[in-house]
Amino acid sequence: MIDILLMILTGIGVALFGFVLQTSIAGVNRKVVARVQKRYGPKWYQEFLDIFKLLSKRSVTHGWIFDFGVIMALGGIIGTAMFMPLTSSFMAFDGYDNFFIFVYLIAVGMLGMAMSASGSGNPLASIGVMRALTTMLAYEVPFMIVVLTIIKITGTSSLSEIGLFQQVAGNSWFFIALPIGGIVAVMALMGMLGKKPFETYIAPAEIASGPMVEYGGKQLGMLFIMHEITVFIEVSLFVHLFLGGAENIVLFIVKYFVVYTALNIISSVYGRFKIDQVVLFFYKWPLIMAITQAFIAIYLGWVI
Amino acid sequence: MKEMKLFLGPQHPGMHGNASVHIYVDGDIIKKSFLLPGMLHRGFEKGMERHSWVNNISLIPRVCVVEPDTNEMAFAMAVEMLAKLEVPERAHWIRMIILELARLSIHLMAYGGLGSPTGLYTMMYHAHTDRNTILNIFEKITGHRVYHQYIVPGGVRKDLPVGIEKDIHSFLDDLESRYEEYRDLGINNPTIQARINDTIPLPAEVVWELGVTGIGMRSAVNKPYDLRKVKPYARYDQVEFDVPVAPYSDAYARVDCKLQEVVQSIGIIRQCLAKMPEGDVRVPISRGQAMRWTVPKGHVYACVESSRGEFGYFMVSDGGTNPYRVGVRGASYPQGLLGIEKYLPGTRLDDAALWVDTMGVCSPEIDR
Amino acid sequence: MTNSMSNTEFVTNLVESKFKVLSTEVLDKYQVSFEVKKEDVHSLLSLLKTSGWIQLSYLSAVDWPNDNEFELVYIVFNWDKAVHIQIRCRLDRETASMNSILPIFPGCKYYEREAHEFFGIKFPGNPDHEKQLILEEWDDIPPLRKDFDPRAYSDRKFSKMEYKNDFVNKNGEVSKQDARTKRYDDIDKLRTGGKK
Amino acid sequence: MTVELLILVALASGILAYFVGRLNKVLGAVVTIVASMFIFIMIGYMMQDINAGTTFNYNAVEYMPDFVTFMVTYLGLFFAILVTFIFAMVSFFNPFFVEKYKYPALYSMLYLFSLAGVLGVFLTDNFMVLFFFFEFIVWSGLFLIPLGKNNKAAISYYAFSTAGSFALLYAIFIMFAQTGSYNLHLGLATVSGTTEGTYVLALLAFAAFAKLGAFPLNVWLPRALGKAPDAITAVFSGGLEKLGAFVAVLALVKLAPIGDIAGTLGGLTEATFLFASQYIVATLGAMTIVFGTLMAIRQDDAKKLLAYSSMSNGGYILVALSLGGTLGLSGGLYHIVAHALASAAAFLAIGAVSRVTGTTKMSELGGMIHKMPVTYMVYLIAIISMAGIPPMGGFISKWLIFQAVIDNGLILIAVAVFFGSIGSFLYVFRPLAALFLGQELPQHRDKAKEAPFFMLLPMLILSGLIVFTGVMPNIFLDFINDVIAELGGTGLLLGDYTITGVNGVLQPTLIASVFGVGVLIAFIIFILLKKSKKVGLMDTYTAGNFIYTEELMHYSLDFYAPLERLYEKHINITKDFYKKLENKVVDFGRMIKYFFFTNKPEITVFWIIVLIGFLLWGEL
Amino acid sequence: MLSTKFSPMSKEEVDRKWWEIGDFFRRNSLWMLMYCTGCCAIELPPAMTSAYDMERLGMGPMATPRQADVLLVTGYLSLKTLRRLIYTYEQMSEPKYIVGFGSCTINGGIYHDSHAVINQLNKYIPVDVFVAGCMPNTEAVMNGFVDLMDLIKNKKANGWKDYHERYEWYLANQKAALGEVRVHDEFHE
Repeated sequence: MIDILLMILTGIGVALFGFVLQTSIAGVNRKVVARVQKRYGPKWYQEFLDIFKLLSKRSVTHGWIFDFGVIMALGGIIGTAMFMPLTSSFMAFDGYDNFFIFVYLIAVGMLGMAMSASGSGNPLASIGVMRALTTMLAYEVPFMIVVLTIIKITGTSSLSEIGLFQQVAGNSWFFIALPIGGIVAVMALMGMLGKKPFETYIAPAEIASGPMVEYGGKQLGMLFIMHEITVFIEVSLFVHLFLGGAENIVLFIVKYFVVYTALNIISSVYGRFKIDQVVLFFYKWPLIMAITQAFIAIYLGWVI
Repeated sequence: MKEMKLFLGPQHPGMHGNASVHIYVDGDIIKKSFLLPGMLHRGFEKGMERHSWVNNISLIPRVCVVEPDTNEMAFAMAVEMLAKLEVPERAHWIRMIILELARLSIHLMAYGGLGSPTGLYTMMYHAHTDRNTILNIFEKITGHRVYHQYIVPGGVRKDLPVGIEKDIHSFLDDLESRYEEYRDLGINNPTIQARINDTIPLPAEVVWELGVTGIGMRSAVNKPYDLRKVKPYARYDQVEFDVPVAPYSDAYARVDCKLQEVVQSIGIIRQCLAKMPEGDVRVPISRGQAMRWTVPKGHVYACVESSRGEFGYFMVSDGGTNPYRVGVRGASYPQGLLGIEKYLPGTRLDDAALWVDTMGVCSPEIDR
Repeated sequence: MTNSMSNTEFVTNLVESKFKVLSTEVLDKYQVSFEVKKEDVHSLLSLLKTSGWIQLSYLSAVDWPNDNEFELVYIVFNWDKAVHIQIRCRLDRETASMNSILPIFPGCKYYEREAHEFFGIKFPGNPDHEKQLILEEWDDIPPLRKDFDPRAYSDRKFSKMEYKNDFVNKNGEVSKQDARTKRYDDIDKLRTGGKK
Repeated sequence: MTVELLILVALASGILAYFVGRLNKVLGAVVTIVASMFIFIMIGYMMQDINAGTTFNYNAVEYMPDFVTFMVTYLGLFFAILVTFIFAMVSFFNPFFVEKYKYPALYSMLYLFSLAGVLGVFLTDNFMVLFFFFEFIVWSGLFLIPLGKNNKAAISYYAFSTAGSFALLYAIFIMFAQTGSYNLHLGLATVSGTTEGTYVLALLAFAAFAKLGAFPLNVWLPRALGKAPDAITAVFSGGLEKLGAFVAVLALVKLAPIGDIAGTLGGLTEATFLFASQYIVATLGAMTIVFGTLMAIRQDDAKKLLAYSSMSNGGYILVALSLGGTLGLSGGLYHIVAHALASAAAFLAIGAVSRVTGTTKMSELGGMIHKMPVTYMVYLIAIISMAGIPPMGGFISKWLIFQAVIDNGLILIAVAVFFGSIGSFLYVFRPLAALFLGQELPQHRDKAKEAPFFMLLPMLILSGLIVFTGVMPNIFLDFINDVIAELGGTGLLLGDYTITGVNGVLQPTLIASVFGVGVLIAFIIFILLKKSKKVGLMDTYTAGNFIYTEELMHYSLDFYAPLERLYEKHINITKDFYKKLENKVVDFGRMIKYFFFTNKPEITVFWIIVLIGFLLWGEL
Repeated sequence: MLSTKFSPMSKEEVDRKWWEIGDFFRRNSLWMLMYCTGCCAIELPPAMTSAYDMERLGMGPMATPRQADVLLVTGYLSLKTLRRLIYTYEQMSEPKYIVGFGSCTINGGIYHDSHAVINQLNKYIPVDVFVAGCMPNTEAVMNGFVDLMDLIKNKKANGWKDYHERYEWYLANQKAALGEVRVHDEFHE
């Protein structure tokens, strides 16, 4: 019993670490993007200030589902983050870092947020949710096909074991071993993080920040926390699946930072697609590339 | 049929300025839409009747916020026509410099504004940075950043400051050197092209129906219908420039024309700086007692080519110290009111903001 | 545009040959003004439209309370001939009504609506012309009429800033200016490291 | 209690319900509750009797030993418990809905008759009995569906079901010709691996497809389920549709697969181990998933949407069963459970809404959550399971199916499976957003109120079970392991709380508890902060404009318009095909009528003579 | 919020401490609402972009009133706008601040005698900081923001509390000027 409690405490620690890490890196990234835009940029801890400010504000609610959805969203995401391995050997629940848990448990959070947003009664929020779900339909399939290839090659769906597999001498990172799939995964990751050009569901100029439209105060603050942890989960997934996991925590942070910053810089010079363009985009080249990669890797066995 | 009502503005990131586009959508296709103007109504036309001719100089730039100089120019032209004033030669050239700088400024702003509906904020920041340089130049010339009150009936308020040519030249060189970068970042960007190619087209045959002028019209009818060419004012007949046109007026063509006009404007400013003669810049309209200056009876319509089209002042004088009636033809009146009502339905919700941006709907001049 | 002078002549001839024009003015080489009777406006505009004046630039009204008349102004433009034509006609002020030119120039829809809103002229034939466009919940006579005094209206409805005569700071609070000065001093202090 | 007795009880209580129903509508419906609960409990008792490995053979009619036999197998019991449970749960709805039907007494009778049919189909080892009860269900359904006042849907249902029945009958004839016996297991074992086995497999697969509403035999399902009475849709989707799954298990597991393509692909490393027949069924299943998902996304009627989702989930079952193996079988069987519970709960929730509002069209509904919170929670839990999100049962089965697909390296089928999985988020969310959430529409604000306790009870039991199947799946998987063992496969490796798949270990209880911890943390954060001010639903962001009409602020119609636009031109292939087929049949009928039944009697007589002459040609 | 059992401070004191901490966050992360009510909005882009870079101060534009902290009333307010401004202001979540730009919000400015423009904004909604000028320079705009931060630090930015306390007075003023505060704006139908 006590070790289970310890495991859960470790899990909460992992989630907290993820939040702090991602929030700091997001702050630094705001500075990086500001430099691309010829600006000075905010303080590196600006994201913390924003979140705590939101938590300190008074807010409005549109009924119990509005609050319940937010709690479910944050809870689901915290729960997901608790499974995340930080390095290839350190995680809260050893052996249970199954890839499918992350893909599907994260959906609880998404569902909670979608529910809460729709519960606000604002049509813009519903449109935003619709776009978010459609975007999800777009990026998830190519990404899953690439991950299928990896699971088929490694024979395991545990993130840490996939990471360890890549660290074995003779095996290169899957980003290099499966180059086509790696590119697909980067695109899918951009879709997951809602980076431009796949930022359709926020789209301030069209639907006034979409699902977030009715949130203020603590609900918005909690959704910000949720967003930060979601980004942590998604980028960590990429690091573990494609960049060879991490032998130690420093390496993890470095890889994490590089991936996230690179994505931010890429996205800062792109505009935003329309939602059907996102779907068409993902179901054209990335899907074909992912299937090709899977075919090459599984049936022909060509893995670099 | 069940529809949903959405609003674009007044408090909306997709709306520039204070107006509201009411949109009825089915799914995401716009079924019905209209502009709700009047949020910026200040009673200008009434206000001008209550101020003397000279007092009005400070009032008119505020008609259109983003491009005050065309207002001043049109007003000055109207008063000059009524009062039969001859403007000194140098003033004409200075006016052209000011007008073209203003055109550069608003084109940059509109081009940066394209970043808002398409999500390319980097472009917005870059464009606004360059626009800020223009505002600084204006501040040096006129003493104000936005509302210059510089072009007055009878010339310009004062001569150009010493050494401003250098500033202007260095800015133009800088802008020109980064022109290709702007294109690559903006309309050559594949993601932006996906958004603006073939988006909200304006067919050539409906242009006259609406009364749209400016880039929206030129890019549809493929003819150089620019007031600077067709009925040249100031000294536009003495400078060389092209009027960019396009055969098919989608969002891309309109933005493209805007960017090409930037090049032309740079050329015009360079020519002006080179050809500008020395001399007076203003004829005194009256000795002392400027507030009691009277203008002969008459009714004229003076118009200039603003960045959004024909900007005109209809002015009636009854020979008194105040204008009897001033009517302002806002350049974006047709595309703002009738265009949104007639040509937004059938397009998509995503593109509504692009119409506002690429057609240059400017609410202050609609409401006045 | 070497032959613009002939353009204005062309217009003058075209109009004067077909219609009874009350007065013609050639304002400059790009602009001609005609004053016609109310009944002739529609046919004149149709004629001009078929002759190339396809753009309705402006439509508005002028209030002449002394004559007890409104003056309607239509301005049309021909891009190839580069001539603006003003067409003016007078309406009776009490029963101001003018058939809409919507069938000729569809672009007039909102101009006419605005003219109705600001002057009270009726435009039968324009479906929505009686609805408010710019103003909201307006409770006075149309504001662009000469007998409307905006200042009186403003004084009646909107409270003005009341200026106090003495500007002495009685509460002993730090004034804004002092605070600003103090802040600048603080900044200077920071910059110099506390040394004055 | 023996099976034949149970069936007799069901039939008898059906007749009883009819006569009671003639006297009092509601009382007749109450009889269905009592009878179906009784039968469910009896079947449950039967589970205690059964010992692993042995089957009980009731030779019902002694003097006809091989003609009418009943037999309890793990497989049959698995299905029987599930379907009778759904029947028992749904029966609670009957008293609240009978008022709306044209023939309430008939409804009660047919409800119990189809229950009897279900028992007969699942608990027999005799083909003739199976076929008889199969038809029995078809006929009951034929009369049950039009009670929702749509005859066309019933005809459509009957056409496809009959086609399926005929396929089953032909398969039986083939097996009978081979063995001379009606014994199911013997027949299947005999034809397995022979040329006849191919035909039998194809015919049984056809029957299964027709019953599951799988592509391309899908047309009847949304029509029938969209138009049938609300309670019946739940039974169809949760229960009767599983007949198809049962036939599919018989066909795909008991018959040896055909066409060894592993050999032809031998040059490729780690090639798939599937056989052609499995691959074909899996491909059709995958198409069912994609097609059902795409169609479900488009629907405006919530019941039709759920009907298409049933179709899509039927595709999952087909894919899983055709892949075979431990993971495939257990995944498929577990998916049957998960989907039966989830879809029954979802249909019941929609039915509860339909009862108070009179419509299931999402464009006419909105904001029901404010009046029906419990129904909403039931629906929420159901769709979470349907979308395969932990900690609900759907996740376990989808996890098993995914592993089966990945393990077999089927890339294209994986595309369909993943697509359906993500697509299910889209379509299940739509009723949630449009029907339960959003603006509270004025036309339903006064009428709507929470469903009565006896309607909530089955819904709550179902949702409890959905959560339970997600948190403690091992109890169910144990039983499924028995089924698999009976079918001749190896069961899943189960720990105390863990499930071991090919490439990973899952501990559903841990997931659920961690999720609980997460929600707890979030709740603490929420409760510690300042309390929010409650504002109305219409006090929302409108860009500063004033609006007072709820309908205009409720996004329900064409929810996924941008997505739908991408495929709406290509989606109606099967519908068009059957439309054309229908036209052809009608034309043919007209032609025959034109030739034979003209208004001149002599021509008719002439043709009859010609026909008789033709028939007697050989004899004479 | 916190139990006083473990704390020697009284509940009010604890609340005050929390409020001060909250003030620190609030003044360092002021999110402004993108509502261009008038012409002074034209000086906001330079303030936002590279030349002055508002984000240094932690300020950024926000799409909807629920998310925003500061309402920037950029210039004159016609009656039509004032109705929507009040509605927007009431939708903002508290604590909320208003910065009035330009002379028009102070005394009507150049439109003091117009029939459509109100003269004094703080009669209708509470304004925390005025930035004078027609139009105010970007430097003045930035200075106004810094002033607002100072006010928050000194707990003087209490306009939103004032709006609660003297709501009747504000409402009476609004009614006097506007007639009906909330209208049906479907004039085109």
